[in-house]
Amino acid sequence: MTDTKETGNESTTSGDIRIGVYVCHCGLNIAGSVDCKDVADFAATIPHVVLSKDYRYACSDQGQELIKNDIRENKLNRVVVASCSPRLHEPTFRRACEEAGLNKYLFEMANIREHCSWVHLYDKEAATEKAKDLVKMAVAKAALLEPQTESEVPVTRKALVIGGGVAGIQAALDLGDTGYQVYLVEKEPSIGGRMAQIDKTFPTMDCSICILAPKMSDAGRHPNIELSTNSEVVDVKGYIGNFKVKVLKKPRYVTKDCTACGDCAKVCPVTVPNEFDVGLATRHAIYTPFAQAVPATYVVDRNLCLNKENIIFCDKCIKACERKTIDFDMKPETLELDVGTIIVATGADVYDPAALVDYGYTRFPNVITSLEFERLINAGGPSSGHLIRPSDMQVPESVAFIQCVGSRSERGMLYCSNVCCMNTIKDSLLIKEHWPETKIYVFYVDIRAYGKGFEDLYKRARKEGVLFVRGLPAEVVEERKTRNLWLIGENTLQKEVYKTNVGMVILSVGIEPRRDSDVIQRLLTLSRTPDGFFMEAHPKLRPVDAPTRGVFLAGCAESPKDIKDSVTQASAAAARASILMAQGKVTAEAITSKLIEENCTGCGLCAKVCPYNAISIDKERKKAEFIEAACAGCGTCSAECPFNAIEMRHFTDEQILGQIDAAAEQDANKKIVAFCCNWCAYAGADFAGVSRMQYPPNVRIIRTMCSGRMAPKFVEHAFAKGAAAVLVAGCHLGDCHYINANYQTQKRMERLWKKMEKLGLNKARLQLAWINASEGERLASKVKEMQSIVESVTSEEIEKSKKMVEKAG
Amino acid sequence: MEELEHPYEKFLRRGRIPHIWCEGCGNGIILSCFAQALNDLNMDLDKVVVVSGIGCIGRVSGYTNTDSYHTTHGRPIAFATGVKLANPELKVVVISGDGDLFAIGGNHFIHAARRNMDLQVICANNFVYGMTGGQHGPTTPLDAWTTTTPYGNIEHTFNLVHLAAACGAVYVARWTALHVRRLTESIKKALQKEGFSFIEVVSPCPELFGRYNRMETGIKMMQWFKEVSEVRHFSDPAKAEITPQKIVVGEFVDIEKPSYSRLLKEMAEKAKTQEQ
Amino acid sequence: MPVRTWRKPLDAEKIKVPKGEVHIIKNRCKGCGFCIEFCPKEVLEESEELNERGVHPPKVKDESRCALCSFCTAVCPDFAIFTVEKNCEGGC
Amino acid sequence: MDEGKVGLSSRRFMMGDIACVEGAIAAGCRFFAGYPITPATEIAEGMARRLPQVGGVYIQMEDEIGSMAAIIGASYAGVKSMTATSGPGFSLMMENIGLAVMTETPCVVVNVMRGGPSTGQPTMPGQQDVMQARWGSHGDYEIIALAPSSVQEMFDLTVEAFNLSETYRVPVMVLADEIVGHMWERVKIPPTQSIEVVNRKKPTASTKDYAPFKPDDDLVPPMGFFGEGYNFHATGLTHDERGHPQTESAEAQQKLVQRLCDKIRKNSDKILRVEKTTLEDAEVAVVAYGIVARASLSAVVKARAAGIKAGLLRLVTLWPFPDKEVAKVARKVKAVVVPEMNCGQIVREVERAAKETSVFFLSKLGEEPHKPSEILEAIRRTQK
Repeated sequence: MTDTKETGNESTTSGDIRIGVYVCHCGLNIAGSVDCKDVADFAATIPHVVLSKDYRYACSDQGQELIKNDIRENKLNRVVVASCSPRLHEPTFRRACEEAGLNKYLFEMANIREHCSWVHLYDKEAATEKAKDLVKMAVAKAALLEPQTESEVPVTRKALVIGGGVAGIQAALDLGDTGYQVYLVEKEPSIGGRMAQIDKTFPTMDCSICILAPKMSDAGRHPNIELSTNSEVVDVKGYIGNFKVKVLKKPRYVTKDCTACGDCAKVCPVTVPNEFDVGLATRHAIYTPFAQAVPATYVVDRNLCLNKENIIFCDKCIKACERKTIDFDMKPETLELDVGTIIVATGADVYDPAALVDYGYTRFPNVITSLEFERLINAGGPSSGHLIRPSDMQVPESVAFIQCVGSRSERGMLYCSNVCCMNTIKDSLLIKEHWPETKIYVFYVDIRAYGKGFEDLYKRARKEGVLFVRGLPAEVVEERKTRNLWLIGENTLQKEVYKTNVGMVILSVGIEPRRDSDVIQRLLTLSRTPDGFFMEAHPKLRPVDAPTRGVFLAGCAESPKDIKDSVTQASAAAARASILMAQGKVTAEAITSKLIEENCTGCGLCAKVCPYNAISIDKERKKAEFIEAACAGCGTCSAECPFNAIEMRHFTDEQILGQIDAAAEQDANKKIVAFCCNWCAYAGADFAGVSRMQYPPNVRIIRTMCSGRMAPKFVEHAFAKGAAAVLVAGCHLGDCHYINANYQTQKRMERLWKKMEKLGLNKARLQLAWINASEGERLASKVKEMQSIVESVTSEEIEKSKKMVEKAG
Repeated sequence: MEELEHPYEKFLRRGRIPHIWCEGCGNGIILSCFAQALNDLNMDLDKVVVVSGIGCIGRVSGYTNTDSYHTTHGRPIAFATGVKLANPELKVVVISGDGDLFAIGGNHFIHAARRNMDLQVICANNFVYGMTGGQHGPTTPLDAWTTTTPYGNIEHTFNLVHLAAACGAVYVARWTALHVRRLTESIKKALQKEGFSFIEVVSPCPELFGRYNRMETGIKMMQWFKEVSEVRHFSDPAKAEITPQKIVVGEFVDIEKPSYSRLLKEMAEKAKTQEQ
Repeated sequence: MPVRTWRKPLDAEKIKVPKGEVHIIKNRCKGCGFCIEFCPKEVLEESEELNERGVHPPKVKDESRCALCSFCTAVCPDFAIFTVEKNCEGGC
Repeated sequence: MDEGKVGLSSRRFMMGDIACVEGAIAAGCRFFAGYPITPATEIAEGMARRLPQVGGVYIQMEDEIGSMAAIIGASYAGVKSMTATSGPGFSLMMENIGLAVMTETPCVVVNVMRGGPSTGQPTMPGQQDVMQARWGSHGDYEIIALAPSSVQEMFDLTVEAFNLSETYRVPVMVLADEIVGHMWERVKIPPTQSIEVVNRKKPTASTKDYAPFKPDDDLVPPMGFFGEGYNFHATGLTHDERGHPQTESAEAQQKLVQRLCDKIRKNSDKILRVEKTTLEDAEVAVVAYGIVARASLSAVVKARAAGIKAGLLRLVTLWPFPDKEVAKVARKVKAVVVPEMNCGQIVREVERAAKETSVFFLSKLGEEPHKPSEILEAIRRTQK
């Protein structure tokens, strides 16, 4: 068992330590439930604190000025601000310190808003006490802080755009036009995405493909854009400015010389419903997805094709191809790309309404989805633009749109899919345009026509006689003979039941996250919001940045949006990426691990656990060797080292132990000491705060970059200091921001539990939780759950554990 | 049904089918692919001569509805050389076995290839001497069992495509009897090529090779081809192995080089002007 | 594009895929079974009957599956099987 | 093939091997496949020079096996073809000489005989291959062999050989020897048009009905060429008239092999040629061939001068063997002398034909043939 004496304090800075503490009111956000004055007064009593103030808005210019002046006038060499989450304003205050000539790593924050005032709204006393603790912990750490220097790394002036929908195309074109080399990677055989499937766009009613096709071909032949269709990103290594990306380019089995004459498809004996036409038309095993596809080159679907392995059973297409462009021996290639920035524009899927049994989709032929509608109404579509009932190929006299299918409902997705209302209004007008006599009903919950020109379109639809009925039908019933459909439900405006008979029902289906989102999420260590879309770095201030530096989001991958918003966001993402590439360099991680040579025995444990292979062992010298540039700063090596031979910059053992001591100073036996990783658990706690989720005030969260930093000795130290319980929380396994460092966390936890068992301690006092940035609820409930444990722990038990843990150490 | 004629009938000598080859033998497939190739190229059968040597596949010349000659053991290439030089209009195709072409006839093969004689040589490689009852030959895999290698074969094999390439063939390919489409395409390519082309067809002999080597049926041998064959076009023929675990197939050589006939013609022109 | 495709395509009638008609010259068959084994559409199976050579020639299991790829024709060492395009005027 | 310049100045001093070349060209030979070997090499060299001039093809094969195969191929493609060799090469050719016999292929094989067995004496003359020429290939068959004894005959008999092979669809051998081959003499080459050249019979049947091995009354089948649309098959296996293999039928074997022999035997009167000198009243006859016949002639002349009634029977055709002629002579004389440059080969045939008449064999091996004196001595001895 270790305690601070043994590890020694040699690493703290010499000379007297002068800390300034600033307690922020954040208007009433903090002051509402925390007595900031009281906290400030308390702070003044903590050793090394030479000055302590409370202030209305510390982040305001005046606030920052105040701090700067104090640094200068009072020779402060450490600054602690107790306010919001460091994930929000740490950069702000760090800058202020720097401007005042103080190394920004000598600044520390106490998160008394997200982690305190917002989650203990109704217990000012407890909240204030907790705030004091948090400040005390911050000061403890601050006293041990050391200046750090940030080195600069170059940014490769090339970008990767994942996804060739309209967002990806726009981003690629913008970057290409700016003069950067762009790799546009698309999973499907053609770029174009969902927009290519849509007939007209709202509110302007342009032909969708007509405005998209030119962009597609621009992207196709842009000198700066290297297009890879039928391709998938399979591996991403490296860091901002220096990503190493592997792209698997699946073979088309047709060479570039293909003239897209289509002779091959004519003779292909295999047919299957065409995905592009949502199964309303047929394609062959060799095909081109749609007329305007880019590239136009045909592609063979080897899963369907009769030719398996390297045996050619059927050679019809080969024979039919005059230019001899079909080559079944094409092999998949792996492209290795060096890029500085990555734009994720992977798009979305459409909701499958078969789940909503009452609406009869897949049971009744004349119930179609809005996407099927787009193909039907499209002049190039399977019915050459005739809106026909699949049952009898007749134009229906009446149709009904059902809104929010899969959206805003417990039975589908909770969120609003954003585009369905306007899409339906557009569709209704298209019907009116071609078949003015058609009776059109729209069953809705609310009509959301919030965008530019949307309301006009809505009005037009009403004027044209489209009937808007509030209240979704409870069920759709088919009339056997006519295959017509009855919609039964309640008109919630007129408070009366309706029973409407139509020839065709169109389900206005919602947008859902791509079912394979987890792949990109893992590769780029992204987070997802509860609705499953990729999470932005900040919902307001960094809406197109991903949490991972150098990665940006565009289009429906981030949230459901219409074409205009997708294009807007794409250009924004391109601009953000351009900034990095224009600068050509970026400051590298200063928070890295450092070897203390004299302690190192060259045992190699650190090298084993390093996710970045940044550590190698010099067999002769029996010493570890660090490749600093490759280190990402998770600190799992430091946690693993049995000889205290690795110091984790800015998260040293002493600093963390200091925070534990501070947290445990009073009524440790009632407290939970929590170690949260910066990217998931800590952010999750922030999210709980933002969502004002209330939970017991007795948890003290210590931030580490990764849960992998959590050394067993920290937990033992917490128990030795009498803590009632300890919580360790990190990213979900597989989601680790540091590839797989959190697997080490799990191993260490298991060892600790075993040890506790051996010592006859209640294992339940040590808890492990995987919490991602959007799972505030999970964190809140975890703390609640642990509350009961805390209460059950007797003082004898605490004493026992103190001794035993110490002995064991 | 029966009144319909088999599409390849016109390429087969009337009344000679069924042929003498065993159940599951690949020779018939080679003949069938050859017929398909003639058909696709719409060749004038009167201008095609099929020459074969001795061995099971040697009988092939008797089944093609063209001028054909069934020579002595190992000599088809030498005979074909005479035919081709005597009447350059003729497409002279040699179809014979591995033993015929590469053991007893090896000398003729390497020299015809060296001369870039305008011949198409198709070799049915079944790893043994079939006609005489399954003795080992120049292509019998190491350790394989045959009637004359009762303790396993201790002779290393010829890599036929490597040999052909080294000797200067302008077109060299190897397929198995299961790769019928590709084989047909290769035969077509060869027929249109000027100079010496060589196609090796790894062909099942369940009766006399398979049975001794745990592949009693044609299907088992063809399954083996299917599982282990690997297309590697224009890879180094020296590395184009045939082992139980891997059969490298594909086109290995496709180059242009003046053929013997062409050079002969040019030389004759010279000679005429230099008469005494 | 992961989409549910459950309908009979509207153009299902229009798309004409040539249908095969299998012809077997039974008495030429030596029973190697290549045609049965390697038919990519599993159209054939071994028949019960014995031919003149005392082997079981293949018989058609499900001709509607035949895609007219003619692999059987090419792979048959005995010129005993071939396919022709089915006349589908009367529908198939 | 297009006719180039064929006829040369009517009289010329040349080497035997070259006379052979000119004879072949004159006879219409337009394909030569061979392999260098002493003392026949000059024929290959001559062909390499002359054939291109007359639109023919010379190819030097990888060995004599290939050479023989190639001339069979060329012949089937419709071109008169020939090869030339000596003992060792002749042995290699035996395999495909059998094939030529079996597939009734017109072609000419020149063997400029040297001292054997095996490599023997490459630069020395010999007559040791005459039996091999007859029996060398396996199986039963008949061939034709001619033995030139002068440079003029190297020309004439080469022409003759082609004519015979074309007539009977059989390989014909010119059994020269090193001396005749390398000897220089004046040769009279008649103008092209006056040289009688025979070409093989062409089928009269339609291409469809053509049976490549169906003989006419002379037992010789007309011959179609590859590329003329007959699409026929030929094989070294026993075959029927259509050329299809008949590997089990005794009848087919009987019919085919018998005919292959009969087409020569039954036509031997038309084939055979001998030359008689002072045999009318002779009591002693010398039977000789090739270069030895030259010495024999002067021996006979000397004998006559010495009052011995001697005569010479020179065998121009060695195979089929002129039994009748020999028997006729033997019946009239008391003794027959047979000088040969071997240990006794043709002498066996002579003895067989001569019946009771006593036959004296005079062997000579090595660098030179019998001297006239030696043969005269032998003639004298028969008188005692």
